[in-house]
Amino acid sequence: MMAPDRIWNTQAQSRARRLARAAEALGKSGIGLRGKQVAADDTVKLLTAVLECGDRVCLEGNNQKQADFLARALTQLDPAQVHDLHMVQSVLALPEHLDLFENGIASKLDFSFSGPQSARLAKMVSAGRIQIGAIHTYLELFARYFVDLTPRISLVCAQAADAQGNLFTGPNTEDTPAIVEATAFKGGIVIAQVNEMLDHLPRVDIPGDWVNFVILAPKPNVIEPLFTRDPAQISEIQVLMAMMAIKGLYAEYGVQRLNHGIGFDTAAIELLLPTYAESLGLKGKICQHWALNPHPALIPAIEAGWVQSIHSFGSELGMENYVSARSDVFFTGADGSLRSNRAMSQAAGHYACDMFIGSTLQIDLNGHSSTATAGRIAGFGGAPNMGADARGRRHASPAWLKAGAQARQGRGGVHAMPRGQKLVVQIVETFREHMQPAFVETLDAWKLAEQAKMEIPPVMIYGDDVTHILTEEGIANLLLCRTDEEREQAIRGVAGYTPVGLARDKRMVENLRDRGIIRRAEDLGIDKRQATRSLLAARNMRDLVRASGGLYNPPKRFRNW
Amino acid sequence: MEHLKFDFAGEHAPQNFKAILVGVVGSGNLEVLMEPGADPAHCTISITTSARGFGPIWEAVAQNFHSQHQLAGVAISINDMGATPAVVSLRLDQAAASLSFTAGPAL
Amino acid sequence: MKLSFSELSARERVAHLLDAGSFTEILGPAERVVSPHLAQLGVPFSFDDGVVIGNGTLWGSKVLIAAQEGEFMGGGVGEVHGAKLVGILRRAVSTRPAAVLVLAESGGVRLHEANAGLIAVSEVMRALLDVRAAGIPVVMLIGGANGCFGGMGLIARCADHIVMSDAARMSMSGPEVIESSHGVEEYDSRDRSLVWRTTGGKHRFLMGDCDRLVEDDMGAFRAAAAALLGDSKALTLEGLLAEHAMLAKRIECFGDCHDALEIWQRLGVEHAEQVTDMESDQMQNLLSDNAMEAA
Amino acid sequence: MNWQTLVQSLFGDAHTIERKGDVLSGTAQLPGQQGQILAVVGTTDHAPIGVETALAQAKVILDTVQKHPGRAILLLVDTQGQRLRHRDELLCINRYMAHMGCCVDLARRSGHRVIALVYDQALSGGFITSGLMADTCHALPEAEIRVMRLPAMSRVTKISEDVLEALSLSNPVFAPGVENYVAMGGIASLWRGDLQSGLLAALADGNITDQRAVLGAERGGRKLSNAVTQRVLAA
Repeated sequence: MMAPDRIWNTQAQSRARRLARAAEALGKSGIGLRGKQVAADDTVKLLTAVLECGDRVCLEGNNQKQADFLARALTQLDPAQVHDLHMVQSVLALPEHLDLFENGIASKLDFSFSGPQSARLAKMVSAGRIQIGAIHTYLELFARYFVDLTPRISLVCAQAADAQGNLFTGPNTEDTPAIVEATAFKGGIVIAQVNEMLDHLPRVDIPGDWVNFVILAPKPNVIEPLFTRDPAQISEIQVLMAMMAIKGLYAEYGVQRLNHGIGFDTAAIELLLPTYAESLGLKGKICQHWALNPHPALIPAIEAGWVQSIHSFGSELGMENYVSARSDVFFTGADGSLRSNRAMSQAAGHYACDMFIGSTLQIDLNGHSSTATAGRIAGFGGAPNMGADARGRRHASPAWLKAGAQARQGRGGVHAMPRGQKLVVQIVETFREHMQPAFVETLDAWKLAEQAKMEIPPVMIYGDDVTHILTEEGIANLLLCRTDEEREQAIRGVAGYTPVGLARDKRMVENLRDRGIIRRAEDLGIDKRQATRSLLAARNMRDLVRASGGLYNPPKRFRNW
Repeated sequence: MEHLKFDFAGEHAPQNFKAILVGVVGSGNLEVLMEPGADPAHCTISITTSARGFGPIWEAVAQNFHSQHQLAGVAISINDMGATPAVVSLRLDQAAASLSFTAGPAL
Repeated sequence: MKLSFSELSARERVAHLLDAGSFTEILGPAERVVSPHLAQLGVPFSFDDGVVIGNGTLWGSKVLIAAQEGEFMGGGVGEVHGAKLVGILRRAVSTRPAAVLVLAESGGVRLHEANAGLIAVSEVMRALLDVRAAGIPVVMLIGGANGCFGGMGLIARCADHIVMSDAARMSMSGPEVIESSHGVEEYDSRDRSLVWRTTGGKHRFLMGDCDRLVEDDMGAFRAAAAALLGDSKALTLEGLLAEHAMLAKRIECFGDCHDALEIWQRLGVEHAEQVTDMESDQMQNLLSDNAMEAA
Repeated sequence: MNWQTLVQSLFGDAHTIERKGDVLSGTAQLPGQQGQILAVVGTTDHAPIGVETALAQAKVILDTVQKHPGRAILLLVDTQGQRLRHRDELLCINRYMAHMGCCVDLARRSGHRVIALVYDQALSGGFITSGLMADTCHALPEAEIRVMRLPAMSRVTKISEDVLEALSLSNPVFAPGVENYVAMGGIASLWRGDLQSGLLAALADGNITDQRAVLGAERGGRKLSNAVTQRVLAA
């Protein structure tokens, strides 16, 4: 039976109350509210007026752009008035993101990635200053914005706004649409910081009636060039591994649709497309469609006509003019600039790509891999979305079908049904810096789970999703392994001189090699002595600028000429 | 810093060669000096490395190199600044590749 | 096919700079003339102590050559390294080559043997000036990614000629050192563009601190070095008085500038803001003959 | 020792040495050598050597060469090294300092005896193109000569201070200290007590070639330098 006096629009009423409080508070300041625009000096006043204790707040912390001004303002609230906020945000990048908890303003956190703040986060968790709900993948967190983690207040970041509150996010749209949509349509309040107020926006990325307040920030928002890899730092070993990837995987499976990780290993692959891959006659046969940020390292391949389309999670500083001038390849607005969208690109990477290839810090004997290390709670961002077989996928492609066939070959029962599989490749040197082995008996993730009292160890890519492990010693094709023992020896067989690698069963490894489960450079017909940096289509940042015809404008920290 | 020395009995003696140097003693890199050795039937590998405690790995790398090339009458000296085994193997192979044999394995 | 100077090791640079096969090394790695000090400090030595010296020919002319390895100890000058440089320079006085070519890539004095390095740098300077006094040109070729700093920056400016690429830098103190002593506002060492604008080949070329600006290409360095063979500039009172007047005028004209860009503008470079992205061949005729006068 | 005390004990009142900024310059009458005049140039107050300081010193030397052929020159060294400023780098400070070094060299080659004295401290770059370019360089026993202090060196080289400290007792090659520079031949002698006799002895030594590596070998502080150079010459 329905209670007769139940009120069904409490959220809308709450929003109305909060907006009324804001109007009153800002009215008293003498500057007031001009349309939706709030003076920067009144930000703390505005936040105090609209927030209530225990609110779920989404503070736009992206992989790249940061609502840094709003983050700072939030830390200035009086914890006696506003406390126990529940923060939901994809990335904890700024010190302010944690100051909130230290200051007693927030107490609970749901997030995806905390790269630069991971050590401090771990300390604060063990000191009981932060209660973590869960660590998500990006797509998973966005999904929960629409289920049970819907923000009451969202603090977002855009390039420009007009008087109506329409937002122009510029090339770095990133998370903004997902956040605003979840908030605006569920009784929430959206506050945006912008770098400029314009009469006419170049384009509208977020409609004004989804936005409640706009603040012109005193300084442009913080944004990091996270995907720029200086080719000067690519080693000969990485060139060798890139050659093996191209010949042993890309060509082998005919991979046309893919996502790359952000390390130097994959940058090396990008830079070998117009040289080594071209020499193998692979142009047009691989690497035409990408879910990828505008990686500067891909410029030579794009210029050489390798790439048909790239959809991006976010942009990359310095790539603005280049992207605009290559609108056949990138997704751009009528204004010419990139339209990125992290949620859409994560979905694209998960469902529409045949391969993910990226690096990791540790791989165990089951092929589970993780970047988690003791003393740091970092999360994985989007890698698990890319690096997981899309179980819901139903369309076929040659690469997907071939991987699926290898996994199912000779198996009956439930595995007899024809089905494809995503290629999920971990590319690692057997030793990282300071001779840290990439192959381990036990992932540090277990220790971290114990330290931080997590319910499950933080695994980036589960072993049963990993199809290949590529090291300088060779490629292990886990699709072809039929027993746990084979799988273990296949992994040991490419683990080089790490303790895991040295403990291999040599006879069994040779047997796996005979069966093509392990393939060495020489098995692929690759002469290691050819693996020199001269194969790279660009050997430094300046070469990338040259390749772009001067359109790429790298940030000054990369301009060593 | 650590000094290591390995000695293997080998089969293939390169013909009258002069000292060969490959690589550079830089961070994560090493230099490999290959010279005619005193013992015509052996290959020695002497290593000075900045990193301590990796003896077993060096031994495995050296052994692997030797089992592939079976050099004799060769003295190899290495100065290492924290190179990974992959880089060490690469430099050893590069040095061996510049040897010539009148009879012996095709490298 | 172009061959990047900065990508190569010192030994490879020597091989590609000189006539093919003409190089004979002196105190090569097999002689093991190494630093005894590094081992004491637990640091591996290098068989050539980070500098390759010897003789060879360039376009058929006899030359002496020295090349520093920037990857080993940052090209730092230690006791043996410095003594090898002194030796090759003194050898020039007796053997009279068409030039001594110094491929400098160094952060200056090697800290691990700092006292010896400091004295050695001055010994190299004196030996170099002896070579000049003997009428033999000393040509500095600066193209390595680590640049030419500290004591080597001083040595470079004692030579007859300097050839640089715009990938290279030449100066005295590293930007990190300046930043750590006077703060990031004084000199932001992470702003590579600023660092290169301040000390890189282009600025040095526009100011006349290097004589030739070439591409980061062995062939270009080789051609530039060859063109300078036998071109000795005697160090005279008149010469130093002129140098002195020029240096004083430089302070007068540019001493109040805070950025290379201002200097280039004052020198009358059109579109000075585009200079950093220019290729070396576009740089050759940017200045009028009396640019400094005009400034 | 401050420069006034130094100058007083070297020349009494028979000098015109003045300080302008950090730069000292003037002339002095040699003790006991009736009529013989010495040009004096140097720095004080641990001067950082910037473009102006280098140029001012070079000017004194050039003037001496131009107007007073043969007049001996005394360089007084007290410097914290090169000036660490962006502006100096922009102006190519190494060219200014090298110019100073070349002027000293020219003076020597033109028949001027050039003697240097480290009377307070001498650090890295500032020292190379002044004191170390003289015919001979001397020091007061209480002077300090170094490139870098051990704690800083420990940070840069990542070698523990204890190790550096212990090694510095047996090896003069890296640790600060005027004795180390004597042992390595970089400092020809220490002037103790009667400074005038130190100066006169230095001026009387007629050798104009660079003997520091030989001296370093003889004194045992720098065993390899001269031997290596000789091997290059003999090759």
